[in-house]
Parts: sequence; structure tokens; C-alpha cells
Amino acid sequence: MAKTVLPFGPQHPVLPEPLHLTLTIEDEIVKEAIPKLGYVHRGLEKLAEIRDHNQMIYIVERVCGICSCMHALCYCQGIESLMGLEVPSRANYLRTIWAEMHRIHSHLLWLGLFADAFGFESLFMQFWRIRERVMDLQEETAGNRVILSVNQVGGVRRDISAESAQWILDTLKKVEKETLQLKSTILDDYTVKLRTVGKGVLTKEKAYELGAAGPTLRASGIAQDMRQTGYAAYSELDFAPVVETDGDCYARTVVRFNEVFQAIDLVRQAFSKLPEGELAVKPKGLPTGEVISRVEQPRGECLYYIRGAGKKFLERVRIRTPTFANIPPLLDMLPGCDLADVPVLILTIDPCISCTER
Amino acid sequence: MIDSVVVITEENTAEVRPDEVITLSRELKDEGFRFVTMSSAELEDSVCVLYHFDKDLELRNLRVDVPKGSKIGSIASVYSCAFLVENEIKEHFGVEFDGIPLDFQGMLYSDEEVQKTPFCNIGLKRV
Amino acid sequence: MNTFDVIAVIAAVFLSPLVGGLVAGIDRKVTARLQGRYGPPILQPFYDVFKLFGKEKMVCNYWQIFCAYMYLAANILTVVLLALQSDLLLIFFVLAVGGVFLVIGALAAESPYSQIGAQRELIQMLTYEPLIILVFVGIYLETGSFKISEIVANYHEPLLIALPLLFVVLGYAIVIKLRKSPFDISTSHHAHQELVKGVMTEYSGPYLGVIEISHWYETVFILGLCALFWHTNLIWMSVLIVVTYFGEILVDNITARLTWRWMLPHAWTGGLLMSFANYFWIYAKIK
Amino acid sequence: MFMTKTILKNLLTKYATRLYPFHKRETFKHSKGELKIEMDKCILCGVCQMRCPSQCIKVDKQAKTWEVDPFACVYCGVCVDVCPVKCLYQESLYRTPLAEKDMVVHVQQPKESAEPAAT
Repeated sequence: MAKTVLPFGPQHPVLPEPLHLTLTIEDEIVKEAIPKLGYVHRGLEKLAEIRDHNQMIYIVERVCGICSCMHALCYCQGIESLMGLEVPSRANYLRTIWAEMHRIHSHLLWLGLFADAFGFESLFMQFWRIRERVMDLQEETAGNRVILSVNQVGGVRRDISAESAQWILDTLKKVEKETLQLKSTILDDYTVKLRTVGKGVLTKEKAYELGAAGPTLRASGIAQDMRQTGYAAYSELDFAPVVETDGDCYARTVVRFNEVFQAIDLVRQAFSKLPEGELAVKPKGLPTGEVISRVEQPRGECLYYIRGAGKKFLERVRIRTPTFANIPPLLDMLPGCDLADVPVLILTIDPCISCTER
Repeated sequence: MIDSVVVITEENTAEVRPDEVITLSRELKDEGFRFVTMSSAELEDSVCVLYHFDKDLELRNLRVDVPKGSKIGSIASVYSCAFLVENEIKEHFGVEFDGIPLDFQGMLYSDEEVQKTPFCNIGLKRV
Repeated sequence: MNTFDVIAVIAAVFLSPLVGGLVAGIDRKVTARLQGRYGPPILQPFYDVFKLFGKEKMVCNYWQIFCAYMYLAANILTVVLLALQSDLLLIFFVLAVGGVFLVIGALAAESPYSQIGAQRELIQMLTYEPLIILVFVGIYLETGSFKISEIVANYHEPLLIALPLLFVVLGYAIVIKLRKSPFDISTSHHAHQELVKGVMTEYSGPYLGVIEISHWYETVFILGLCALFWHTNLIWMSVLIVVTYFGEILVDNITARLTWRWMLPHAWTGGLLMSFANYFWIYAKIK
Repeated sequence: MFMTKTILKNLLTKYATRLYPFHKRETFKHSKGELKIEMDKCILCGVCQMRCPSQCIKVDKQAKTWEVDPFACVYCGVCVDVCPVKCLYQESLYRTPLAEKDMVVHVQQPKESAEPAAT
């Protein structure tokens, strides 16, 4: 077949997010992929000029629906460091718990979407069914299903009671059990392996050079996880990054699948060490100076650059989300792949285009 | 110091001239640094562009003050993944980058009818 | 033409879309339950098609519409021929013609999705048609005739007993023909793949309805072919059909979508090996 | 292959989805739902208006009105937290969908003149 130009997206049934790729294909092999962004660009960074630094928390939460809690956490950390606030230990633990619950539901969501990308609908439904349990936990403890709005400058806004904690632990046990039942399907099934093993290989050197982040980086054999820096309560929890070495779609699936269990384990640890105490300290003063704050989101490292000039309004908030970093690796993977693998490869970086464009 | 929150100080940030950026970033790459991203902010009559690099989670920055509306060399020849963020800064602040491999002509996010760079208040007209 | 034939033709033309639609509805319901959902009402396919017929006609190409109607006509004809107990090879020929018209219809539109879909559909036809031929040849070897009426009249044992492996091969072909996972390559039921809806991408409104009805005929035809493997007893025939169709739905839900690059060699080698094993068994039995 | 057990189990057990309009689930006690106000407690201080990130609340001291645009509200609950007299609360139910946008306006009835004297 001669050269064909295939417009892929922004509205395409297999894409969960509006990314546009102009694919040039020959015999169903992709020769060239040119991206176009901007379908959900909302200019949230610009809003810093008309919303004060407290209101910005709720705005940065809306950068992304799936990792909202981590966005607020990252932003609050930055502001706290500019104001010189010491966050109470309990608040740090609660932040960790919510962040890890977010990671569980985000990874379950991704596992489902990924299954859908290679046409495994029943598996998709099954993962989303499990995810629903985690959403319930979030709704009960934080009040909202995805955009939790629990962080505030100086601490957290809500507490988790002992009863709720027990309920969370019980539910997570079920989540763990049900996810484990699907392990053989997503990792050992013949047809699934045919679609993932050896597809979209990103070597260690490439991944590092192209600035990949999160599971995409770790699946290529680089143990880099922002949680190693020990923000929030991570420094007091036992944890080692999940690393795979193959760098293909399968390795990335394994990383994310294992991170679900890692996150469940971290929530358990956090609950067992949860100290009593204040939920928040009262913020004093106004943010002054420049700071870079980084956290590990489900999709990878998220970076905030915040510049305050001692006024109520910040001078600049810049958000670099993990998907932004993972687009160059994606563009590197696409040429040479089969057209049928395009959705699999796009899904494999866990794209969040609304994050990317803000 | 490895920390997730890094206040920008003289220790981790080097002030450099616009023409030094490419050489310095190449040096950092040879040392094994990974390109994280770039940030920018509007100053009085220049745009401050920060290059963030990291190695084993340790952050290192380069700060460049680019006079408004002027050009700077693209580091995409060193770190190819920089093209995306350079396009973004070009679109938002009107900083021109020389030699971006995939140049969206300031239309990475917005469409042709947008005539001003949204983050730079002097409102540079698009070329 | 005797009265029985007339009744058979009328039943084939008017009853089979009802049966086919119902099967589609049950399929959706069972699939939903396998996935833990409540699922749509059983009559949902009919509601869908009625709705499609109520929509605006969007014509991008007259060839396309002609092809849609030809595809429908060919599918009706296969069912009619099956009901008339005609020649298997003739049926196969009409089936192939129908398939070709679906491909031409897709090629008539300029959209890359439908173009690539058409090429994949051709590859799929290339995969399942030899398999079906192998099955028909097996039937001939066992019964001595390609004519269904003669098979029914002269052969008094369920074909399944003599041709178990060929039934598996037929099952293989049916998955491809019904466009179920793992072989929903050229088009899929819910348009959730890289080609959107592949060959059917450029059809909309009433014409999509026509294609949908053709699929119902196709389903009836496929079930009719399965029925041939246990023509002696009506109860066992129904059991065989139900089990086969449930098997197809099950396979649909336990596999990922594969690519044609995998399907073509694997379906051919598997199909050929099993067919020849079965032929060999028939010969061994005769001797 | 490995999925067979799971899907057969699904077939034999009850479906996991809910037939929504006919069968509604109970809400969680702490869900942040529709924003409500006890107007007679309100002192019209306007803190909620100041702190609301989506600027969906308007307080008019002269006309004694408290107005919320329910379609702009993002359910963050900041106004509830900062209200000095705790007259705002969030129900655990979400607002039901409407065919047209509208504003929710509350007007404070003039307080009875006897009240200040009694307290």
C-alpha cells in the first residue's frame, strides 16, 4: 500500500485524551508521527495573576482529574517552603495516604484503559470495577471522588477517623485480592503478551536522554522516583522504586501493576505509623522567592516552579507535568511500529493531555 | 542536597549569558545530567528562562535573562526533547529559539487568530 | 418450486432478520453479564436500527450505497440458498460476492480509516474463505455431495462425529466472520479500535442500518452452517448452535485483539493442519 | 485464557452496575454536595465570596442577598470552612441536572426589631 496520511485524534475512540497525531503510514507501518497539542489548553498558569495563592490550590488541582491530589500537594509544598512553614506530621501522613490512594486508582484506571487499547473489553470493565472501590474511599474520606481538595497551605483540611482508617484498610485488602486475580490475565495471557512484549522499546540510554519520567523511565531500568527524596511522609516509610529493565510496553505494564501493590503497602505503613496531632498550621506571611517543588505522580515526576514577590498574588506558577516529559519518548517510539500498536504505544506512556496543556 | 522542594539559590543556579547556554548544557549532559524542563517568568524588560537539569534527583539550574523579543539558541541539538518546552515558551513569552527541530511557529497550543503572547504583558505581535 | 420451498424462502427473507437481531441482542446482553454489567434490553439492536433509519441520509459516494444494498442482497441470498438446501459451493460463491461488495463500498470512500479497513477486510476474507472451503470439502469427502438436500436425505449421522476438527476450523472462521475479538481487525462492534469502525466508518444513518441488517442475515447464515453439523436431531442442533455461539462470546471476552500479521499465518497453519488431520481420519475410516 | 474464570463468575453473580435513575445508592456522610445556606444566620460578611476559587458566590450587603451560581461551583468546600458563623453547609447529594442555567438567590428577611433587644 502506498503512503497514507492518517489523522489520529484529537477525537478518536481509543484515545482517552485529545492528542492529535498526524501519522504517515506505509503498509500499516508508521513512518512518521507529528503531534499537535492545544485542544484542551486552558491557560491555568495565567490564572495565578487573578487568583490569590490560596485559591490557586483549587485551580492547580484541576490541572488533572486523576492526579489532582498530588498537584495540590506539590503546589502547597512549594508555598510552604517559601513561607517557611513546618507542616505537622499527621498532615504529612494524611497527604501521603491520599496521594497513594490516588496512585492506586490512577493505575487501575490506566490498566483498564490499556486493556481497552488492545481490545480486551472485559478486562477493562474488571479493572474499573475494582477502581470504583478506591473512588468510594476517596469520596467518604475527602468528600469528592477525584478532585479531593484536601490540601491547604500548612496542612490538610480533613482528618481520617480511626473507623474510616479501618474501613480503608479492609477495602484495600479487597482491592489487593481482586487485582491479584487479574494478574495472570494482564501479565501472562498469550494474546496480551503478543500485543505488549517487545513493542515500543525504549532503551535505558534513550529514556534518560529524552527525559522520560515515572513508570516510563523506571520500566527502562532507571530507578528514579521522586518519592525517594522523602517529601511528605515518604522518608519515614519503607519503599523502593519498582524497576523493570526491558523498556517495552510489557515492562511498563509490570511496573504500573506492581506499583498498585506498592501503593497499597504504603497506605498500610502510613496508617500503622499515623501520629496524632494537629492537621494544619496557620500560614503566616506571604510567599517570597523562587522555588521548585517536585512530587511523584502516578504518571511520573511533576515539577512546579513558583515565584512569589511577597504579594497575595504569585508572580508565576509554572507546571511541568509528567506527560509533557513523556511525549518526546512517545514520538521516538512511534516510527517503525505497526498501526495496530499505535493506541497501545500512546496508552503506554499514560497520556494526560489536559495535564500537559494545563 | 536531595530534596523535593528546592528553593532557588546561588548554589544550585548559575546565572549565564544567552550565548553560553548551549555549551553549558552540553557540559551538564556530559556529566550525566538529565534535562527536566525549562521555566520562564516575565521580568521588567526581559524574560527569565530557567533550565532545570537533574542527576540522581539532584536539581541544577541555569538562569538566563533574555531581553524581550530577542533570540536565544535552542538546546534541542543537545537534548532533543527540549523542543516541546521551547515551543511552549516561544508561544507564551515570545522568546525566539534558534534551530528548534520541530517548530510549531508559536502555535503549539493556540490557533492562528491568537495574536499576542499571553504571558508576556508587552503583548508581542506574532511574527 | 414446491410449496415447501416457497415457505422456506419467505421464512428466510422475513424471519432471519428477526432471529439475527434477537441473537445480536442476546449477544450484547450475555457479553454485558460476562463483564459484570446489566446490559441493554434484548431488543436494543432493533431500536438502534430503527433509529438509524430515522436519521438524515448522508451520501459521500453513490458507489458506497450501491455496495451497501448489494451486500444486503448477497447476504439475503446466502440465507435463502441455505434454506432451499442448495449447493454449498454456490452458497460460498454468493458469500464471497457479498464480502467483496463490503470491501468495494469501503474503498469507494476516501477516508483512510475505511481504506485501511477495506484492506484488512480483504485479508480477513483471504483468511476465512479457504477455511470455509476446507470445511465444505470435508463435508463432501464424508457425505459424497456438496448439495445440502442430498446430504440431509442420504447421510443419517451427525456430521460433527465424523468432522470434529473441521467444526473447530469452522469455529475459527466464524470468529473472523463475526468480527469478534481476537479478530475484530477490520471493524469492531463498538468502534473502539485504531481504525474507529474500519470498513463501516463512512457509513451512517439508514445505510449503516442496511449494513446492520445484513449482519443479522450473516449471523443466521453462520448459525445455519453450524446447524448442518447436527442435522439429524432438532434438539441437538439447537444445543450445538447455542454452545457454539456462547463459545464465540466467551472467546470474544477472554482475548485481546490481535493483528492481521498474526492472524493470517496462524489461522492458515492451524486450519490446514486440523483439516488435513480430519481428512486423513475420514480416509482411514473408509478404508 | 486466564480471564475465563472471572467472566464466568460475573455471569453467575449479580451485575455490578446500578440501574441509575431507578436505583440510587446511598450517599456518603462526608460527601461534598450541593452548597446550601441558612440565610437567617448569615451576616453577609462576604468572606465566602473572597475565598471562592471559582468566584461563584456574590454577596450584596445593601440588597441583603447571597447568590451562588451552582454551575460555576466546583464543590471544593472552602466557603464552608471559612464561614465565620458556619451558616454554609454542603449537602451530601449532588445537585440534580437542569435543562437551563440558573442562579440561586437568597434574600435575607429583615430581622425582627425585637430580636436585638432580646439578646
